[in-house]
Amino acid sequence: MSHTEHHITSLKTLSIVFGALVFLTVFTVFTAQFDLGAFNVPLALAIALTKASLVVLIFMALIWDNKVNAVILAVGCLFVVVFISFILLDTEYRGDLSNTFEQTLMDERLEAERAAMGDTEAAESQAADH
Amino acid sequence: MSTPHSDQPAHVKHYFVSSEQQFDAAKMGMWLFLVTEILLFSGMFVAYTIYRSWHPETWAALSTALDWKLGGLNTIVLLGSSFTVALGIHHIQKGNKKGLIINLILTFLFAGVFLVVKYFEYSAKIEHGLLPGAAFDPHGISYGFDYATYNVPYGPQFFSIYFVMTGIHGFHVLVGMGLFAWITRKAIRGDFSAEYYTPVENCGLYWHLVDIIWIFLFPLLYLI
Amino acid sequence: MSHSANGMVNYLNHDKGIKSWLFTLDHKRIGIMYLVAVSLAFLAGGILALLVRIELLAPGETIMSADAYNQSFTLHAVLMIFAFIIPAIPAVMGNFALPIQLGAKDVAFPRLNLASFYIYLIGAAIAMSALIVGRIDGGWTFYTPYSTSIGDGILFVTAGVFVMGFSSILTGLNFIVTVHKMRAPGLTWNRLPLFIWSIYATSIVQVLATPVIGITVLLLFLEKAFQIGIFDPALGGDPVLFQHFFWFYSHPAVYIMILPAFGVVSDLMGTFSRHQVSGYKFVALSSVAIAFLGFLVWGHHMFVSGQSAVSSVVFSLITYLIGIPTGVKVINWVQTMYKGSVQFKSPMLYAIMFLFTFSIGGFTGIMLGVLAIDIHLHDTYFVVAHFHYVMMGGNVIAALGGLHYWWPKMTGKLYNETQAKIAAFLVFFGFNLTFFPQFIMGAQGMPRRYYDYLPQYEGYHQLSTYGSWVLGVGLFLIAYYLLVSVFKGKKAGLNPWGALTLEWTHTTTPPDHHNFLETPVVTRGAYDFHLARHLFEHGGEVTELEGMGDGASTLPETPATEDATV
Amino acid sequence: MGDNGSVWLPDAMSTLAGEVDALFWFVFWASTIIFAMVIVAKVYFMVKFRRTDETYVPEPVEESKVLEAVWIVLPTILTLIVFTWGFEVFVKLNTAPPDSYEISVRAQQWSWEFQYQEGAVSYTEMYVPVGRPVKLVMNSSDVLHSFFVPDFRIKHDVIPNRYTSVWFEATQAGEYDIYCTEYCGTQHSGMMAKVVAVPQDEFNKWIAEQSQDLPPAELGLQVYAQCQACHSVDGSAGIGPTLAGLYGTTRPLADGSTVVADEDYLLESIVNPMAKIAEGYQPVMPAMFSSTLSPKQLDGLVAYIKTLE
Repeated sequence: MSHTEHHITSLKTLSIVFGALVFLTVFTVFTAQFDLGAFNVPLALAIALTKASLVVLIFMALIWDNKVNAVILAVGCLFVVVFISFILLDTEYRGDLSNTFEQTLMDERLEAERAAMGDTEAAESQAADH
Repeated sequence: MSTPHSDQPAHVKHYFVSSEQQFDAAKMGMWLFLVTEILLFSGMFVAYTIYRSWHPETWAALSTALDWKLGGLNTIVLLGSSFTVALGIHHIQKGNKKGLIINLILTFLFAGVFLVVKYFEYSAKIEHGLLPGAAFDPHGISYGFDYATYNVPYGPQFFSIYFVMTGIHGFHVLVGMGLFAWITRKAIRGDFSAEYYTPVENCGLYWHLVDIIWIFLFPLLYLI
Repeated sequence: MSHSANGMVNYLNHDKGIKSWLFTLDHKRIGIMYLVAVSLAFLAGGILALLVRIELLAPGETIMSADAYNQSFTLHAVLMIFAFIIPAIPAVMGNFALPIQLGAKDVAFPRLNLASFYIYLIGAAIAMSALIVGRIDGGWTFYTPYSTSIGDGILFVTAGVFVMGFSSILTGLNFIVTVHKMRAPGLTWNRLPLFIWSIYATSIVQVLATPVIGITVLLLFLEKAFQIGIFDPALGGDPVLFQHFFWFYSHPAVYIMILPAFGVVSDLMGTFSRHQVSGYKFVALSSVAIAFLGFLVWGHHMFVSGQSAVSSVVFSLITYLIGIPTGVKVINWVQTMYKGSVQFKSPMLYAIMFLFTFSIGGFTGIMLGVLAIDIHLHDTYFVVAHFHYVMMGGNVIAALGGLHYWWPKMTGKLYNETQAKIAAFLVFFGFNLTFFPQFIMGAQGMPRRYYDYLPQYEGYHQLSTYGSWVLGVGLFLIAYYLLVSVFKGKKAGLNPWGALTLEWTHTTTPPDHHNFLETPVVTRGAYDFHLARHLFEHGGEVTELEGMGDGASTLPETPATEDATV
Repeated sequence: MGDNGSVWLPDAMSTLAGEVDALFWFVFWASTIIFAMVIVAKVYFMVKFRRTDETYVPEPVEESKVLEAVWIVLPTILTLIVFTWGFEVFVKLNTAPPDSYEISVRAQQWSWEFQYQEGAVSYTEMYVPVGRPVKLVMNSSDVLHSFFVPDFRIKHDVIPNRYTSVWFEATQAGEYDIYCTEYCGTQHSGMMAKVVAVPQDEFNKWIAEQSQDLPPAELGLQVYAQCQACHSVDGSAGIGPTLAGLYGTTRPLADGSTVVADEDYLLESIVNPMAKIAEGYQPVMPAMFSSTLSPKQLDGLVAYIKTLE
């Protein structure tokens, strides 16, 4: 019945982490105002990952917890990555041999419609989207 | 049924050797449960990734249809509730029952605020026909903005994913509120102490996970 | 004539009445309740299978319409997979034997355990209610857009599968924690019975994969109810994406079905050869490795589905990574008999049968994993035969072995060994007669899920149908003598097989309500028969307990009643 | 079984079927030999080490590292060979030669439609020239189907909203079965057709004939191939009502009313099957059929039904 093993996180640590989380939220909203091209998604994800890690490690006290629990979480996350990446392996490479066509019929039709609409009109409607 | 060992405190079930074993087992069980939750949500993240990579222009166009101010507010609210849960556990670890109760109630309230904000978000979407799948029919003008411009190809998929993701998440928030109502009652009854607070700890873990899911949903849906 | 005959209080008679069963938290009683439930599911699924086979006796309509046939094979699959095979070994034998083999008094979360059982029942009931609501056909795979184009029954089946999934998740979670946290002193990881290792590996798959079928059927449900357009091509969705979702669970689910069988067979081979299981560490760890690798191969179900060629190639390659350790396991089991002392009691007959049928299932699996050959064999009877050789020839045969092995411990009664041997022969003969012809007709081109077929396949179909009758007779014979044994069987001894795991060496038959009076201390591995010579000095059946448990209190003078039996 | 089939495999009638078969036999015999070795060892151990002395407890056996290495390395090499070989044939099966003759295949519940470049359309028989690669570009108008010709060892799913394709080159003239191998509903097992492989000149002749104008009733007979799974023309009951003697009669409907089966009614029932449900039948007929038919074909179909006495 020893409680010495139960780590008690200090109020100070908790407050700092909360402050950091709020700051990161503001920061991610701030960076989203700028179009960084290819970096938009990685940056937003990196900030989200940092926030999630803070919650997991400090709020959920995983850093002081039994290592088995950390392994469980890691395995869970690993399989999410497997899930996503293996499906991307399909969806991104469809049509690599001639047995499957890359484009769907719907997309072909949309493209045809866009072409029929004429270039100027298409440009106008795109401008209206933004 | 239970025949507790005479040298064990009352909360220890007869089939455990010690309070420590019981606590560890419960916590490990909870982490395993959290992993199942992560994998449950992973399906939606996969759908998100695939459709985003197929139709990036739709995603770019429609993320502006979501109100980042409300989403951001909800993010802060949920972070706050995570903070209060952590504070509650801190207090009960030190034997401060009153601190625990106050923080549990605060958490419950934050969760309520989250759902109220969500309600306003949903009703605005429903009003203008920003609905999943076959029901997708953007229309109406509000603040001089014509919603019909959101009628882009694969818009239905975007809103399907938006509603299913936030819907499942909202359901988890609702369940969380139920859990906090339950443990607040137990806490007021005086069930918890510095020796025994396993349910608080486990509900807290669940709540943090709900928070983490939102931490990802917010930028993915509202910002980028 | 019941358990009072041995004068002992045990888990079956310490408390009486229907309530003491329905609200029990005892893992052993929950195991028995699962046994009853999954047996009923197996009976229902089996009867459907027999009907399907009779329909296929001749081309054209034989006994039922096309719609009835399509629903029959679908319901057969849904019942057998979700309501029978997945819970069969883990929930029945895992619940009964795992905590005792660990030297624990119960699983880590007994209340959750009982909840899992009721969740399972509710899920099965919801799925069955689909029958009333409307037509359910299309097989257990629910491929879109067909599944969303039929009636509302699909809503109920998916809801039922979703709910049953929770039962599976909670059982797996419970077992993982139990194995980690509740082992008896001295029971180190490398002394664990291989049954525990396999159930542990199974539980990992249950916890990681089952949530994905949850979200998949949820999305399917929403697709049907609200047309959300994720999977439905008419709305711009992608039906192949559904297949990815589905197989991300359903391929690992194959390992939920087969890994426990590996565990049972390991225990049987070790015990009845009275010999260390060859390559213990390899068999143990490869189960866990297979559990993880099982997640990386789902795309081999989709070689002709329209997925990209590069993913087909990757999935095919990884498929072999699983095939090799599985093959080595079979060699290990055979090698266990080498220089052992092999006894052919009925459980062992099933283990030997397993090596035969499962090997065929494995080799044909390799064949199907070859990209070019799969194009020809995909969705033909070759696939049907392959997975029946793995699922039935693997899981069901092993489950029957396990049932015969633990039956005396569960009920305290011995079944008729002669009848058991006859039944084992009938099952073996009937099984092979049913499914082997299907390999040939499948390779000849006979597609699966066909109500009607061209005359050139008739001979094979007839053989297969006759085989199903033999198989049915064998299975009914088993049900018959097991039920008879409950009422008229001879009293079982403490350890009739001379096994070394704790349920045989440290507890009475049937076990005490709390399993052990004192926590056992383990001093040797599960198959270290040479370290337990003293137990075998008087012959094959061990009649003394080695440790705690034999001091179980005698039954008070209450008259014996029968309600405590199964 | 034809001239070059075997117990296990049907006739090999395309240029690539032989390559698939060679791989099949390699895996088959390798598996059979290893399987036989395992079973022989098993039976030998069962006999040799059966229990004779109830008190005997054998010693553990020292495990041989060399043996273990052998049965890990050997299967690994074998499977790698099989994988590479399978990969090569897979690529060939999936890559149509550039000069292929192209046919559009459209699948629907529960029939196939074959459209040729020259404008001809056929339903139950797909005519192809022998000795020339044929590429099928396939699409489904409702649910998933799968195009399977066992004699050619080809199969590919047919998907709505997306084109998939297979190719083959028939080596001999003859008729070869086409199956649907992806479950697609009640008449899934009836969704069959035939490949009719004929020499190139005969094929040209056939195409020329098909492209001519047909009298409406004969055109209707062709279109009827899509209906035959459910609607008989000999008076026997099916999923749907028989078409024999239908024209001009008074039909009872599911809602209790009646209607005279005139041309308008027939056309409406084809174009909008849910409008009037005949008594005693389920409302299961897809509206999909008519969406792909030209007005000329629809008229032809009605004309054909009128001829049925």
